[in-house]
Amino acid sequence: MNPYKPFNVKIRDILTETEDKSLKTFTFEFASPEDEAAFDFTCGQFGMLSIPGVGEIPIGIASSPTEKPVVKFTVFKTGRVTTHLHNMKPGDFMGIRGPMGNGFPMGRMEKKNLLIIGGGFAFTTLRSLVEMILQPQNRDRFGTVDVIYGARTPGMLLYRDELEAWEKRSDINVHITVDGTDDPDWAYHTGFVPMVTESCAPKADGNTMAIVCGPPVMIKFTRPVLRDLGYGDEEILMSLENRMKCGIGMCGRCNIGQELVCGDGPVFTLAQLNRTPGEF
Amino acid sequence: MNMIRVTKQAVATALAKASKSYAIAGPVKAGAGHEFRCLGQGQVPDLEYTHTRLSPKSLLFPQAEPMFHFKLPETTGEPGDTPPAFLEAESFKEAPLAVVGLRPWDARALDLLKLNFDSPDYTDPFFIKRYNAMVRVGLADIHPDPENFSLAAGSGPFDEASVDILLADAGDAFIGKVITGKGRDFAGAAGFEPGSPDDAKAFAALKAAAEKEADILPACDRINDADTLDLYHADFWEAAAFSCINCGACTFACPTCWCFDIQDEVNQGKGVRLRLWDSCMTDLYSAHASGHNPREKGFQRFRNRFMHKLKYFPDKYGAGIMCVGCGRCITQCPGGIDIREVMAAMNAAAATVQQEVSP
Amino acid sequence: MSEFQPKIVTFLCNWCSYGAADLAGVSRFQYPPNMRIIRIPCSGRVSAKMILHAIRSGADGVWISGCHPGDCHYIEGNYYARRKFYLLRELLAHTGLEPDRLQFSWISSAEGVKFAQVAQEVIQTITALGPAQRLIKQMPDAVAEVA
Amino acid sequence: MTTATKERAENALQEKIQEKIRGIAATLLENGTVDAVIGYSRGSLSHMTRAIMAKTREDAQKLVFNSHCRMNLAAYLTPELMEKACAGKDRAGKVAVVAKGCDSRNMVIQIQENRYARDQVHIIGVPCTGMLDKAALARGVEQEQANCATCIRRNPVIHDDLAGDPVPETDPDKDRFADVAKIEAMAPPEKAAFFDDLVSGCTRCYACRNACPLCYCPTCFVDEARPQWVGKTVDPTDVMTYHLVRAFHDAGRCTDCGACEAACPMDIPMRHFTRKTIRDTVTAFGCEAGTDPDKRPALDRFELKDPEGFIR
Repeated sequence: MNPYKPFNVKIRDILTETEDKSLKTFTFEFASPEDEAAFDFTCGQFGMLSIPGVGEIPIGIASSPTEKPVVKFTVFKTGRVTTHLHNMKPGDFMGIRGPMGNGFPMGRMEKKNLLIIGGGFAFTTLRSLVEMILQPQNRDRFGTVDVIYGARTPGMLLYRDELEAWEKRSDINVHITVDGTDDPDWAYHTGFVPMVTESCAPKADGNTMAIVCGPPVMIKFTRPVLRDLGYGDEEILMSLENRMKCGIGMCGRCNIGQELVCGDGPVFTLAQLNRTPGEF
Repeated sequence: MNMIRVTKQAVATALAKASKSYAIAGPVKAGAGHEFRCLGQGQVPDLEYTHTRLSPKSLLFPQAEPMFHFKLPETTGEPGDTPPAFLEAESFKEAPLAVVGLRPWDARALDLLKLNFDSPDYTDPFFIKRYNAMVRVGLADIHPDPENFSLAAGSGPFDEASVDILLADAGDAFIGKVITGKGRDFAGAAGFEPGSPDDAKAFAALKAAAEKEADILPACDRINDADTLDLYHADFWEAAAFSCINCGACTFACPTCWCFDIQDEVNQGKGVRLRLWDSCMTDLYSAHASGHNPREKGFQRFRNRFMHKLKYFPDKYGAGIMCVGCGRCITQCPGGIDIREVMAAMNAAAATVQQEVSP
Repeated sequence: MSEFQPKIVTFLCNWCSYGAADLAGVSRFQYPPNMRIIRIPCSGRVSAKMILHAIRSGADGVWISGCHPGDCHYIEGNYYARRKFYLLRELLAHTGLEPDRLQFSWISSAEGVKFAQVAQEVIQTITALGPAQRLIKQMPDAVAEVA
Repeated sequence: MTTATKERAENALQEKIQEKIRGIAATLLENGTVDAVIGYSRGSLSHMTRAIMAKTREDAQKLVFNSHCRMNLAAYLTPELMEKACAGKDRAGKVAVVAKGCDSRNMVIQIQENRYARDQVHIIGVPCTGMLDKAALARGVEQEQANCATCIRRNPVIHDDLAGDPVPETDPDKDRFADVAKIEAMAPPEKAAFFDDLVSGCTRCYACRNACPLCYCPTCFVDEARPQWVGKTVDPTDVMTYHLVRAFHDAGRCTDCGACEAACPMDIPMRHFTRKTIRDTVTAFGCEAGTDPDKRPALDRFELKDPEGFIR
């Protein structure tokens, strides 16, 4: 088996998520049922979006395993591959490799209350997690669920329809915030994620896990807030990214000390990361 | 049959005989030095060589390797219009490759590389097929280079652990030991003569002399027990790295460096995805698409390279350091960086911290 | 050889030579269709990497044309270009490329006739050289043989 | 003089220079004229030196000068270094640099190109009688580097201190470009074969680029991805394209310091590329890179009468 060879996929649907059109969600379907079965993923894993002749990029899986047979990725337009991808259209073919990475530690998270904190477009794998949890067959496996999600402006929020749907439910507390807005009717929070976390997040009770995904600066300022709320380093999960090429632990470049983001991560506990040089 | 013997004049005939069942590779003159190459019919390796500039890792892990081919739609030449055909790279012949003249430490390096390319989760098919098909006819080094510290790095001029046969230059003949079954098969195919008890004695004497000559410095005994972060935050890194120009000479010459890049190349609708050697010394290596780079500065990349070899790797695999002491990086570094001195500095830093901790 | 149709990548400056090509077209002056024209702001904009990229991708020749000396829209861009192309052409010839694969000209926007004429000459010269052999990228299509 | 006595004389000269460098460096550091001194120090191998940044009087005693100072220390004068040198001080950084004749020419160009200001560097000039060729030493032969044999500026062009008496310059009428002429006499296929063979051992480690004080583009053309100008493989065309564009990028700027060749782990004599552009710059434009602080580099100026016989 050649682990570098992608599965053939077709773009079924493309949804522009943000008003600046820099983020789009791509829905893929597999060309063959064998590939579809082989792409057996859990929340928090990622895949390599592979465009022959252009290149490959690692992107977190935005859909929940419960949404199979399709798989979704939300992609920010920034480099060569993402720019090419943004110009593709439904019906186009390309490749996907994966799933890769450890994903969220479901075993440890079960029966626990969850505090999910996301900022910007790093929210994608958290969407996968929330979507999975909210399925009727899964909801009872977890305690309370609090979601704090921030974007720069209302127009930069991802998954708006879903956020609205989550808002209406009683089994999940959603705290949406934006850095700033001139919309006088804005009904949610304004301010950075760490501030909202300080005021809205439940205190640690020994039975809650915090899951944090976001840009480095958000992570930096959220860490002390969580500590003040009483969360231990073992109770904080973080999903990281680093430049990578192979995704299967061989090309070397995504290392943080001896840990590889692609294989040992991308999800780490803060306690694990504290033992590394923190090069991410 | 444990000891073998082949006179120097008979080497060519023996290899010609062996080439009926084996492809042969070995050191040959290339440019101003020597390199390992697959040999053509009748070509004989230069067993008088001292070292090759590039390591023999390219026999398992070539600098550029096509991983698969694809075709782009002819009409537009743009990806996306039709399902891309991901074609397997042409499968290479799996005839056993006998590498004749492999130095013992370079052989050990191949085993260290395997730790990366054959993990519990994934196997790299390109590397592992070649690895399994390789017979290693080692050549002990009776006069190791002054920069060679393989004995200190867990191998040595007569290390038998990673070769199938180990030959040594005894003047007009090579005498040697058959170490594995693979080696016995090759010795049979090449028609090596059995050696005498005197040969065994001579072999042992050569070994003793070479190991005495070999530099046993540097010590790195304290690095193992040191805390990763103490070493990482030690204050010598910036000064030690000052002369480093962050080129890739050391990583390309290194027999144990395995990092690679993946690149696509397309021409007239035909494409190939390639794996290429890469170097952790370049800033592009770790730069995110956003522009953020966790190892933005040259000394951080320098530190990562040595921490990887001397701390991260030993901690992760428990197989010693990721260095076999060949000395290539020392002789080839344009900035005069010497890994032995970096090891010593790390060891000293470890000692300082340990002293501070224990009263 | 007579059937060989060279591919020529042509860089034309926006202010003069591109206008000349336009004028040649409007005036219906005939010249063979071997050229792929790329409009550039100034002949000084063309760098060595662009020329070599064209050749490595299969161009049999590269033709660069700008304003006459003294007529550069940017006052002196073509003077710098002249020095640069002199050195580049010399260097490439020194390392074994036929120097005539690189063609240079000054053509003003009024010189539609000259454009068609020079185009003819450029194509003839490069056709005579035959298909490019040097500095062309070959696809790695076989596995590096190790066994 | 016999070779042996000449060598001894040179060694004695270099020792004197070394003492002077140490003295100047110590003074500059002590009286606060500079934040750091960049110089050569002993390497672990006898035929190598290592760049160091001396910051104290004790560090200054580690500075050496001998026939193995092949690196061009101007390559270390990066904006980051300037910034770091003055960390914690409320003024721009100032560093002293040990510079041979060729190195000083590179600094002239770096200053012309606004890499740093003249008053940010204190140049400890070194009159130089040539470096020993590293590749030859590996074969056990002591021989001058090829670029030193055709050197036109053994004494620094610009300097603030001079660590020794000026040495006589070489004969200006000497045929400096015999090497270029030899290749020019070849037929085109021979030229192609010569250069193909020349770079055949290249691994694209970029030691030549990184050792060069003039290769300081924030993103080198080989690393550009949109578009990608050149493949990243060691395919002959990719390798040749790299060397051609690198050499061309240094056209009119290259001072033939030889740092690229000295840095090459495969001992590729890649100066054969730059030698051609140096010769052409001299013959066609009358420019010697970095020999006159008031003259811009050759490709940064022009004359109305520049050659144009090749233009239709």
